[in-house]
Amino acid sequence: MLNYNSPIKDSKNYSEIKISEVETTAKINLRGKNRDFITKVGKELSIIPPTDPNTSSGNDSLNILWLSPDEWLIYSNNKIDQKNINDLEDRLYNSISKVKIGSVSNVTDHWVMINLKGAKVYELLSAGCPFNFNKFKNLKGAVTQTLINHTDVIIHNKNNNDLNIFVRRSFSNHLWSWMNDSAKFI
Amino acid sequence: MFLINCPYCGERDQSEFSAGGEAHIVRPKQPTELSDDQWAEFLFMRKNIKGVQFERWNHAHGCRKWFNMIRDTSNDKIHAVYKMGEKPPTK
Amino acid sequence: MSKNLRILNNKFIDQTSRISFKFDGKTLYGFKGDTLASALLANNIHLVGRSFKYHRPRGIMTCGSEEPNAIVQVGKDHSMTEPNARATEIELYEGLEASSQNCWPSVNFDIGAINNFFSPLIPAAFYYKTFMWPASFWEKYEYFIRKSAGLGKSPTEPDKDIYDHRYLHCDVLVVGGGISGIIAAKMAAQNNFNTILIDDKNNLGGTTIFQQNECFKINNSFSNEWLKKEIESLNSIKNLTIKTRTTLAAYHNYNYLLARENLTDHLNLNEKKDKIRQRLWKIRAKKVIISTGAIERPLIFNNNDRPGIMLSSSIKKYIDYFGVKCGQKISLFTNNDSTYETAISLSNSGVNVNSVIDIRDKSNSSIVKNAEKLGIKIHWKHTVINTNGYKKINSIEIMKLSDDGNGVIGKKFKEECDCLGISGGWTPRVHLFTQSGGKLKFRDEDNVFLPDKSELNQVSIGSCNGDFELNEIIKNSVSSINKFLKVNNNSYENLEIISSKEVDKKNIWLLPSDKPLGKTKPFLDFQNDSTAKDVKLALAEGFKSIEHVKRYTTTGMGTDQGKLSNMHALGIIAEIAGVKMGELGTTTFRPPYTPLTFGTIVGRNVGEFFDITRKTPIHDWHVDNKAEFENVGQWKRAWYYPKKNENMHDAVQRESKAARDSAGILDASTLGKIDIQGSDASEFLNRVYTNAWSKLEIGKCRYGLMLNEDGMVYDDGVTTRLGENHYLMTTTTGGAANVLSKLEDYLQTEWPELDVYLTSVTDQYATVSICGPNSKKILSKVIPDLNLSDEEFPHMSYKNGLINNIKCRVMRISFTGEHSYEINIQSSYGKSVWEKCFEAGKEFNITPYGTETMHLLRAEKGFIIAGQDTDGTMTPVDLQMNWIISKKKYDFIGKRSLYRSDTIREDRKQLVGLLTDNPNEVLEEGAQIVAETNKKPVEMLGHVTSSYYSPNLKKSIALAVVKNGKNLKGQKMFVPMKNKIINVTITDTVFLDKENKRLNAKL
Amino acid sequence: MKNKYSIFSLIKNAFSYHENWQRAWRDPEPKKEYDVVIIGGGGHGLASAYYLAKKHNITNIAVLEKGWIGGGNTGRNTTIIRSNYLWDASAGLYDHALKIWEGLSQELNYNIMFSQRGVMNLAHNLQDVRDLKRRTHANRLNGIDAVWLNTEEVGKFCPIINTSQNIRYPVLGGTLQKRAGTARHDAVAWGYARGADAMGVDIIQNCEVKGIKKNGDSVEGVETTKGFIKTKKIGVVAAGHSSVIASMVDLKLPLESKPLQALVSEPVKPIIDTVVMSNAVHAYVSQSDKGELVIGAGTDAYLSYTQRGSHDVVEGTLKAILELYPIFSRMKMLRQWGGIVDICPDASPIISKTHIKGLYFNCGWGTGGFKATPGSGDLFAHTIANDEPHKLNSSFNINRFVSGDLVDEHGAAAVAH
Repeated sequence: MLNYNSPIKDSKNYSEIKISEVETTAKINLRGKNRDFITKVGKELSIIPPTDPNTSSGNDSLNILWLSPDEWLIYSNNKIDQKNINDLEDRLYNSISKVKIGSVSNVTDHWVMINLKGAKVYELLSAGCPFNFNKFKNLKGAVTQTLINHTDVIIHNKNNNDLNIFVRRSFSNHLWSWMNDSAKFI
Repeated sequence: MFLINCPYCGERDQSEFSAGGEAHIVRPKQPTELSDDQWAEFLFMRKNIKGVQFERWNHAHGCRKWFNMIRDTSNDKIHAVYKMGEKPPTK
Repeated sequence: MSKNLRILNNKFIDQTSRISFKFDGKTLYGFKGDTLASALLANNIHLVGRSFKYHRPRGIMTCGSEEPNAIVQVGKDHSMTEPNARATEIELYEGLEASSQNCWPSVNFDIGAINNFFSPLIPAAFYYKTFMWPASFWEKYEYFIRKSAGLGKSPTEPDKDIYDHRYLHCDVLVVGGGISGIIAAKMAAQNNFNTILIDDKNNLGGTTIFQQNECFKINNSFSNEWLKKEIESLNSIKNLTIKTRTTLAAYHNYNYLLARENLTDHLNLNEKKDKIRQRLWKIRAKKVIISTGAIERPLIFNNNDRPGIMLSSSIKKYIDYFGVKCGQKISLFTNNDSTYETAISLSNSGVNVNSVIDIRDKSNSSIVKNAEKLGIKIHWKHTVINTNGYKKINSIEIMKLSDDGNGVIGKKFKEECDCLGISGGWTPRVHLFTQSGGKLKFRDEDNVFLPDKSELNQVSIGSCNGDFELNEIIKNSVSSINKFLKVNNNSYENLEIISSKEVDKKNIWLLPSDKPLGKTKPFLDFQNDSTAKDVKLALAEGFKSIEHVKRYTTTGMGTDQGKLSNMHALGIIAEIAGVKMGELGTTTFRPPYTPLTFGTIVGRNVGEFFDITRKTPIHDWHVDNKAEFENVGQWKRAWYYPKKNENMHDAVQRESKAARDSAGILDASTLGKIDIQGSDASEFLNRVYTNAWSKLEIGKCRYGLMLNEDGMVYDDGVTTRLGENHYLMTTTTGGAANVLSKLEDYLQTEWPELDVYLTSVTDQYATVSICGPNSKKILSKVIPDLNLSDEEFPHMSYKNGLINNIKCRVMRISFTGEHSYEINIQSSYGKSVWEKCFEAGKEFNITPYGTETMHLLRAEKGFIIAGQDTDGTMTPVDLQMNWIISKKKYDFIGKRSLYRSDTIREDRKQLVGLLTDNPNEVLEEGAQIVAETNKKPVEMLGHVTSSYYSPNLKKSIALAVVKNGKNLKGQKMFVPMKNKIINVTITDTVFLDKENKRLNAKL
Repeated sequence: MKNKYSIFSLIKNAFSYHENWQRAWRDPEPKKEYDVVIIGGGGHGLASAYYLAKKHNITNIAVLEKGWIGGGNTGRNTTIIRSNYLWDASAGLYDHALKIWEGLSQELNYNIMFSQRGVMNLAHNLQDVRDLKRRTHANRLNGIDAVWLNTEEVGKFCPIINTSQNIRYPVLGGTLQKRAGTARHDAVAWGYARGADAMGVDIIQNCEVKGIKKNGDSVEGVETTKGFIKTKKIGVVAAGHSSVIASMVDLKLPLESKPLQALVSEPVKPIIDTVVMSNAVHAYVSQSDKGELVIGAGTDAYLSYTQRGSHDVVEGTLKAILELYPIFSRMKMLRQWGGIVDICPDASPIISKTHIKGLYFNCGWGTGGFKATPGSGDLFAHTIANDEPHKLNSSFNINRFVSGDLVDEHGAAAVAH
């Protein structure tokens, strides 16, 4: 057996903010430019990748986040075992990369997902994030890529005051400790 | 801190971007055909305009797309942004 | 004494809660709501500091951020003391300790005051004209100059306080909570603009909130009562956030503003604990309304700097707001009507006003009439020509002004006083407006600079826009706001406003005295001790520009940044130079508006959060196994693993030997990894690397060198072909982000026709590298199913594998010259795989090694490290790596630069090996190489780039770059050190196993 | 000849209430023609005029300044002077300047307050150590007084530096050049102006150059806001505005003009008596005679002529300052400002002829030009007078960007370009 080691393995509660790492959701990076690509992804996943900037699409199990005009991040809502992640990757890889209409990269471990929940999550973000959340706040499904305290992140507005934040694994401990530090002063 | 309108993502803080210098300096298609002087012109010589200049920016901490910007370097006012490969707006 | 300086029943000060504090060691008392300045004044203390240059006694002069004199040291604790705090801004708290600065032994008896005696010898900028002999003595003079300069003392221990930041985005930001700001905030919020109102004081209301005068009424109420109701009505308005104790520090382009919120400075020592001291708000506002008010001007006359001489409006604030009498016998000196408000307030509070000395011929405004009605004596067309009293003013000398205002006439007379209020008119606070890039215009009528054009979405209202009278302030503010917000709010339209109107105006920048200017001391900049004489001197010496005068005389360079002095300096320059002030222009106001604590600017980005720390998935194992770490960019990399009693050298020697003798294991997870897919992937690699890629077979790896367009080596790494259209590129640890962004740049801008996609997967994989003669055996234990035969799995190839059902990629590549494998597996299993390899390798004494050993091992093989053996000036040819430059390719990044006249020179510096004659002598990295030892200066031919003691070769080895090095093999050279010369010989760069036997050994 | 400045002249003038001091320089209207016109009245331009007059006997010179002399980067820099550069060419150039600095107050009869308080450069990672040691070795062999200090010695020389090994990027050592230090920036411009004026040089302020007139391949004169001025030789010393002048003759230079920011704290009693620079933890600081901490921030990556930069740069610098000097947390920033620095790709300057006869450029000093002022002026004067570079500036020609023979000083430049 190989032991699974996520970088944070923790969850913390502060007044009106809960911060937790969400383990083993599948994450796949998609890139592609033409209509074929969009159609193919739609066919494979039954979700059309959004073409509007800063938005997402999804169903009960998967989300597709817009990252750029030719780049998307897929992630699963729930914990998935390794085999299913591989299957998903293979399926997309074979129907997209193999036929030269785009690229498919497994980034399940590249990104760490941190969930922020509570009435004061935006206050926490405002301690280190230059992004204007005034509109974002009220748009369920909104996506942004920005910086939190100098660290690159992808933020997905999952629900009212319920955010999923993606940070590169090697940065995750640092961001985690920054978030916990900042939460103390909210 | 500028407020930059990324042509893909919309208005964002300058800290999400990186500057890439003068725009529309096309990399020569046949460098070997160039004289040392001509190659130096491509490599190093810059207009360095005081006034309205065309330049490249990258939304490095956002969509990672490069785009062009028309900016007045004498007061930092951004007149327009446009995507790579597009013609500069004429207004 | 203190008792009779307080008046009772004051609205703003809680006289039921007494606060004790210490000033210069003496315990004193004040009340909640006091500032340090008001509490000192209530204790009849005016003298609080000494001036910068002449060490003249100086007293509290103002009640705000423009204070030049009352600058004190707060706190005694070595870590928490704060220099140069303005007594006028410090809110009193229990236990506050403050002391005077820039005096020794005490503010009452200051040795430095001898400078005042020497003042004739030290005019403006005297230091440029002397201290030049003897030539070597400047540092000795300087020692004394430095000691006598400076104001307060820096803390000597780290700050224990915490600071943080907040970003804030709003529709409308209103700066300044005086009457116009309050109206603006209310109008904006009522019209559904998300509005923030900030004010630097602890209460809103500005000066109107304590303006209770018959001459200023709104709808039949006193202006203060009307405003109080307005402020109360703010509570029920949505969309409005009010922040008090918040100072706008900087107004940058694109309506980006920085405001400092003071959270704990007013709290007592116990309450402060563990709280954020100050918070920096980084505000992005769609619209900005500036309503920062105006600063009262002093008057410039002989000896206008004595303790007890104060701005007239400040005396009014001390009596009306703080309930403190600044004196018992107060004289007032003015050129405008506003002083009469002070006179009336004093008179109403029972303070004896000696007289008002007014330089004007007359004024018929209602406020002056009211003052006269109260029996206040007015000396029209008079001026103060001198003041007396060393540590506190005790009298003034008065004379009549000549008709042209240039001289004085008649008999001088004396007036006893213990306080003199002065008012030279008002200066709109346009600092923020100009900081934002706005241009000013000049209004001749009352000599003020006003906001004119701005590129930003902003407006100035109220007295900072030149509206000084109540009715103007309200009417003009309302119409400006309506226009600015494009709304039509008429709730203020029908107000009935009574406001005294000033018609008679007169201004004299430098007031005459009965003595020649040279014999007087009319101070302009109180803190920096620059006088009108100094300005005259500067002009006489040819310093024409306002900036020259400012720098030559240091006027406006103090901690108040010329808030009081700038206008007079300009006025005097304009007068002497005979130009209009509007043409002269003004100096630039630079951020911050008031001094901003470093800690506040930095926020939480201290200590742990100074910079990001990146960790590999195996990091914890290294920590558990006592690794020392090296910073590589933001990464923490295991550097070496000392065992008990081992120093770095011992550990590295042991690790290096073990890796070659049996097996070593290295965490290589930090290398950048870029997933490359697309039908043009091979063509893309052809263009970015110097060598050819099209023919690389699937399943094979190749080393690549990447150049800059200038032909210099930029990065290197191994790229593996995973599929027909699929490659995995590795980059150096430090270069990862830059390489990806550079490649994206080429794809997006130069080669958009290429069908290639790049995705960073650096953090997706942990990379465990096992090397050494036993690496194969170890790997076969870890992945038993993998066929490791040289035929199936040769050097520079890769295989997919499964470790306990988890997919991994194994590359057979080597940076050490040993047979070695790199396992790439999902990061979450990295540590577990590492442990598994370690377990499997135990029987072979598998030894974890860090970056230092890695560097040593590769140096034995002559492999370069980009950034250590290259420095941005080395081409691949210089590295003697001609083999990696494809001759067939038409173009690649940097190719053309390799054929410039300098880059084709034969005698460029080239990478070589160096061996020391004494095999035990290890060269210092960075040491220079010369061919001769007795010439001076000697030509430096190159330097040592990498140097180690090789335990495998049992001798010292080094890599170096040497001019024409490739033709000098076998030549003797010298490495001159500070105290010895080391003899070396130039060799090949490969020291160990030139034939690659180790790599190809049948294991 | 001007009245000599000395303690005696101060005493003498005290009797007349300092009302009889002579002008430091005249305020002439431009003549119709000059032998040499220098465009730019900063330190380098004024020094160039001074040495042309003093060493080359050319006194019919105008220095044209569009604003007030010394108002550009001369009056905006952090006044650090040192010569510990890596390559022979740079070491030669900057040490030539340093040697002139050492006697400059006396030469100019103007106290420019050159204070040889030492400059320390800190290393924070292993590559820093290699690079700084390499520079120290090169300096020593070039006769420049730089030495390597280990961490303990760094702490001894400047005790307020946090030399704890537990910080994010601990100090691993540093170099010290004791002859290095600071000078009073305004005084340098004023001293050279006074000296040049005394030899007959016309310093013309508020005179902006609007065009350069050429006849074939030679210059004929300059169009200015004060009219046309005829001349056969033009020396351009316009720093951040060099490209603007170059564009008047359709010349492109390898320059980018970027904002460089600096700041000072409120004045305090002496707390640091040397200059400390750190490239990796980007902070450099010294304390002025007035008591202000003088702190150099970085450049922004974008081009701008606004003399304003981003707040992030200031924040980044102060963050580094507090990392190295946690005792400064309660100090307060009094004033921040920006200058426009013209940066060459190799972080080295250009002191060069051009392909246009009579047109010379002295530019590209980037973030570190102040320290070179006297040397730059001297060598530029030589180049203009002889139409030939001095051997000390022969490497700093424009042609190096064609041949590729760059003088890469990114490591030694104060600010990472």
